[in-house]
Amino acid sequence: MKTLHIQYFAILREQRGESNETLSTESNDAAALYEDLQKTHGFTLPVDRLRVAINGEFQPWPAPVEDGDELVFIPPVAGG
Amino acid sequence: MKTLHIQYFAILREQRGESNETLSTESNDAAALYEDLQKTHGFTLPVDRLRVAINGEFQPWPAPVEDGDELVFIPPVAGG
Amino acid sequence: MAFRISAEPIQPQSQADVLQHPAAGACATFEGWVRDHNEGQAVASLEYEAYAQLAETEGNRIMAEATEKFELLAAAAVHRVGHLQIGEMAVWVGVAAAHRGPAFDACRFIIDELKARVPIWKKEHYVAGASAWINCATKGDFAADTAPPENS
Amino acid sequence: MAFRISAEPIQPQSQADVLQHPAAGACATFEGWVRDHNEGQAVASLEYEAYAQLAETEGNRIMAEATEKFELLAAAAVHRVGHLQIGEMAVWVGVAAAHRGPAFDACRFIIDELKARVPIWKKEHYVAGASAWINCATKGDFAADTAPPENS
Repeated sequence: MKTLHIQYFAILREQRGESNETLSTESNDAAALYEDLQKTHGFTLPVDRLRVAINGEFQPWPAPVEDGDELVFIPPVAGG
Repeated sequence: MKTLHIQYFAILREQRGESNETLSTESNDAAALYEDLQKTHGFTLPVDRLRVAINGEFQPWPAPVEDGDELVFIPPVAGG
Repeated sequence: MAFRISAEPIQPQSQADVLQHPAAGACATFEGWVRDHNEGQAVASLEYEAYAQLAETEGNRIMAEATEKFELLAAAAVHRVGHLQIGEMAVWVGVAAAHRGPAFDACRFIIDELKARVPIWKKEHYVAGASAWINCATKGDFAADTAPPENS
Repeated sequence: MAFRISAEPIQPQSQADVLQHPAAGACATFEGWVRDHNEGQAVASLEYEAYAQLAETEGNRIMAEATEKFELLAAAAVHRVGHLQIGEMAVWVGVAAAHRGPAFDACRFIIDELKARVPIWKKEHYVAGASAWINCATKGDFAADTAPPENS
């Protein structure tokens, strides 16, 4: 089991109803974790429309995770 | 004979030593007039590097002139 | 050559001051403003949210790329977060270069890359009452929280 | 949609105020600054002179062309005349449009056309003491009043 810290922004924050959470998971990568969370929380965006950042940096999917990592799932951006 | 009013700017003003003058001429167009003035005052720019404005509007060469016209010979511009 | 996220209104003049450089002959700026419509819908206001830490990292990476690619003498950019009204400035980009060609090209490169890469999100609030996170649709054009009426 | 000649220093913020428009999502500006070098020579200052009446007529014609060509919501430009020091603003152009593509394109169109068509002249004063009316050379690159030294 790994302990992971997740921050949610924008549409994911609203759909999750929280800005962040700490959870324990058996998932080995961020992609698998997102797909679990998507079922639980009803996130509308499929994983292939997201990017992921781990410990403050973008990482390519499937993005292996380690105990203590800080994850942010990044919905399609829309600055400007 | 026509009476014409000429304004000089930039390099032509400096080479003429005046900002404007009124003169009488037998020239029928601005191109011929410039070539006369060029000889008298030693203007370095040939007529084909100038444009001319008559009564506040650009006119294509040779630019016929009439009594009382206001002429400006326009050296290559360099705004910005 | 800095990009930053600001929760306060952007002051373009104080931003522009950092661009001064004696070898600079050209300064190009871009401002993104909240406009009163999008894709045919009347917009009442916009909310911007950022993952600030990564936004600043990625934004500064873009500034560095632009500086190298276009031989800039100075560059700065700032993106607003929070709830903005029509006419408010959402983003400001300014660059200085010796000549205008690179200045325009760099300014455009920066705003294009900021929009494409930096983790900032925009929620439109429509005059008709609905709202939507832009680019987050899973069907149609919008990921509407509530479906916007067709004639708004 | 106005172009004007100014003998006073340009105040960009007061210029920019005229660009405000509720449908505008993009504002692009260009500023031309007096830089400390040109074509390899160290520049001390610049003198700008205009045939103001025709400059404003032709400048406004350019603004109208840009407004039509790029569907601008607002546009303004001002060109300074007089003796300017390094870092001073010689020209300011600002446009507002719904989207950034037309805003950048229009801003660039305006400055390109202003430089090409408007009767404004520039005399460079070099650090080495010579001076030259730009673009008025009859041989070589400059119409020097006094030949600038080669190594300045």
